Amino acid sequence: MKRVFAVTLGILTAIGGFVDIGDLVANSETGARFGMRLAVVVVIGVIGICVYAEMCGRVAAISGRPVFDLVRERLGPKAALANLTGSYLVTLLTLAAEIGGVALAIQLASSVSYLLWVPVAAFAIWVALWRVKFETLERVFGLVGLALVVFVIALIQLQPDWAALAGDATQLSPPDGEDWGTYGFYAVSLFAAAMTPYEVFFFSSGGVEEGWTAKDLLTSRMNVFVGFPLGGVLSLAIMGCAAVVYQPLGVQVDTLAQTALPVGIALGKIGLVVVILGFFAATFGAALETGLSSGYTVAQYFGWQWGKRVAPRQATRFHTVVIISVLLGVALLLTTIDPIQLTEYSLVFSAVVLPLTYLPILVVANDRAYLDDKVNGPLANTLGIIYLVIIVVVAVAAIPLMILTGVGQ
Amino acid sequence: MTDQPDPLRIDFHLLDRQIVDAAGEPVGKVDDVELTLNPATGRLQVTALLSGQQVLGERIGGRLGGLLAGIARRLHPVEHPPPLRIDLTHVASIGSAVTLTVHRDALPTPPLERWLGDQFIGKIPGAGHAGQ
Amino acid sequence: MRASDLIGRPARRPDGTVFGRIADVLADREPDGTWTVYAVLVSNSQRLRLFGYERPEITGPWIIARLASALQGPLDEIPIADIGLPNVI
Amino acid sequence: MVTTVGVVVVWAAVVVWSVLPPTPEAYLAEAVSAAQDAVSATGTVLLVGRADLDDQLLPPYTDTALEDAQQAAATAAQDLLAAPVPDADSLVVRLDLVPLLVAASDGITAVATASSEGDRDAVEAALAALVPVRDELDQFVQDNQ
Repeated sequence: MKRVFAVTLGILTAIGGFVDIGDLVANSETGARFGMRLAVVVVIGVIGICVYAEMCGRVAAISGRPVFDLVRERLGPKAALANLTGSYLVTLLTLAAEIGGVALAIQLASSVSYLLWVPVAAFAIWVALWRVKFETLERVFGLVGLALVVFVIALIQLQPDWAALAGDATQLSPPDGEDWGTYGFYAVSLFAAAMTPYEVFFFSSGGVEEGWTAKDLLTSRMNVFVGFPLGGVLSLAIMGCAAVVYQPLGVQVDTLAQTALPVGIALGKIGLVVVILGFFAATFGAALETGLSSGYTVAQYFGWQWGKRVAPRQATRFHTVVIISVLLGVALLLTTIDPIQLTEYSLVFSAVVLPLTYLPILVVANDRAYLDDKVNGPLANTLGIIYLVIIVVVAVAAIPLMILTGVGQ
Repeated sequence: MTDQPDPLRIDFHLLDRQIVDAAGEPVGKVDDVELTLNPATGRLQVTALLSGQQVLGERIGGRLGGLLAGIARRLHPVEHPPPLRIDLTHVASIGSAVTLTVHRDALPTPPLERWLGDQFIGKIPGAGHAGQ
Repeated sequence: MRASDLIGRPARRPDGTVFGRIADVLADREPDGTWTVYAVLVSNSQRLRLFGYERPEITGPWIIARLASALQGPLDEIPIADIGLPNVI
Repeated sequence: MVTTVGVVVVWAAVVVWSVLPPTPEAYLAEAVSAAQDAVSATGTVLLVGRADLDDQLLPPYTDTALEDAQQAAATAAQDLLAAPVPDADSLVVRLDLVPLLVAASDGITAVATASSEGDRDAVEAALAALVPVRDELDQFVQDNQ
């Protein structure tokens, strides 16, 4: 059990990247429209986030420096401020979406409109951020979020033609009726979601919150190599379920209820209960991840005291940023904007944010003044460079693809 | 100071590094560094670390820096607040962070942190306890 | 005087002529524990933030090291005595 | 200065673009998109309705899923009704498609109403009536893609 608890930080971090509210629906939508033809992007994303999360976990364990600290240190105040602005907006949009996601999950269980649940959900999230110990948060929401494994069981129960699914996964082109632009757009947004910057902010800051030292390098690596692949598997299972149930009918997916339906069809009422519980835990966990990350980035840029190891009274600026972010998120949702669409728009900022976040990590992970003999080996550097190139390509392609395809419509 | 780089590169080793106190708790960023011309020797000495959003705004300069310094000034309850100045003699080591020999309680609390503590965060139930 | 009065500013000779930009300021520790500035690093490039690749502690990844040094150009270490200091005390 | 001019130019271009009269191609694309949304809504309702008849779902979930679909179908019909018609060919498209969209919306509402009243026979009948509507909409999408 202790082993399981040790990797909950990685699991919770991965939930925010792979199965938060935007991704729950986007994975399902991708499966419904493209079958498994974009599965490879999820795999590429899992490897990419593993490479960089491993680096920043190592830096956090050995030098005690979380990611945004390094961003400011290595890029200087101006470029880091540009990154801070973009990262904060991505994080804020996602936080708003997750608050809406928690409310949508409750709607599925109560049939009362999600808008009425938004203030309740936001308050509950804030109380957790204010009062509950970091380890408790990651354990509860990391583990309950694993209820989403029900998608894997549902996929097996649906008895798909596995050979056809696998064959589909090797086709790197859009199916009939879809064009390359939309295919590209979904590829870019799946990749950007997998590598979304608040994952590394949260993961490295979480390592510092847990008091990692050089002795915890193994813990850090276990978190990375268990958490993110698990997130990727959930993501693929959701995609697979939608591909089996929806693609033959030509149905496109854009609601959370549609994402859950294959589980209901395969496993009945109990499955449905489990999947709604999983939605709740995953969106709540992602809300905690983004809520804390909004405070982490701002506080680390300015060098303020941050985190949940100390009483709020000791980190008043950090907690103020968190509270303001939650309130802004609620305000955004009460305009009745669709929470599920929100995270797609955060793609706009990835052009600035992705390169300016991952480049400093790669540079510092090579510096002996920080890591002594634990600097990157040839494998980490080769993968690091390959992914940096992919990140730059994705960052450059994101905005034109968004405009060209009308956000994938 | 025991642990120190040689030579000390002010931009690389000091500017934008995290300052932590003797217990490792964050104090601020090195937003600028004070240099003093020693009148006796005529040589330039590194004398103190400066920290605070206003110092940072002045360093960034231009419209952006002005904006940052302006916001910092407006958020301060006192007019013309002095920057947090940490004499280099209080620095224990310069590594991935700049570590001080003193505890953060011995340094003046940043005015915004204190004001938020008194007027906002401190008034919410449970502000005095870490999570459970 | 603040470090930002030197770093990122034009490097001048004592007579005032500009010959580059100051990229970093180097200091040495005296026996009495104080730090004395002895030199500045001067670059011809406009890109001012060094990634740290001018130090021996970091060499990789090779391609970023090459890019960084190509962008920043050659760095000259100029004794502080040969630099005209700005007029701010 | 250059940035400001650039922003103004881009903004002006977007405004001009958005008020240009629609082309027949753009109208057809909008029609296909509305039809696709209605296919998705009817398809989802058929799945939800059958699973509900098999007693596999929970009432609050079924309500929410059907409500989402009602909303989506109604929006698709409204969007096409509101779109200006550029030429006679587009009018033919509109006259073909609008009745189907309305039928989809009505059919979904019938399923939702029957389901909320717990009337299994009415649900079954409403689902059966929805199938040909879905098929026709799907045919429209296939023909015009």
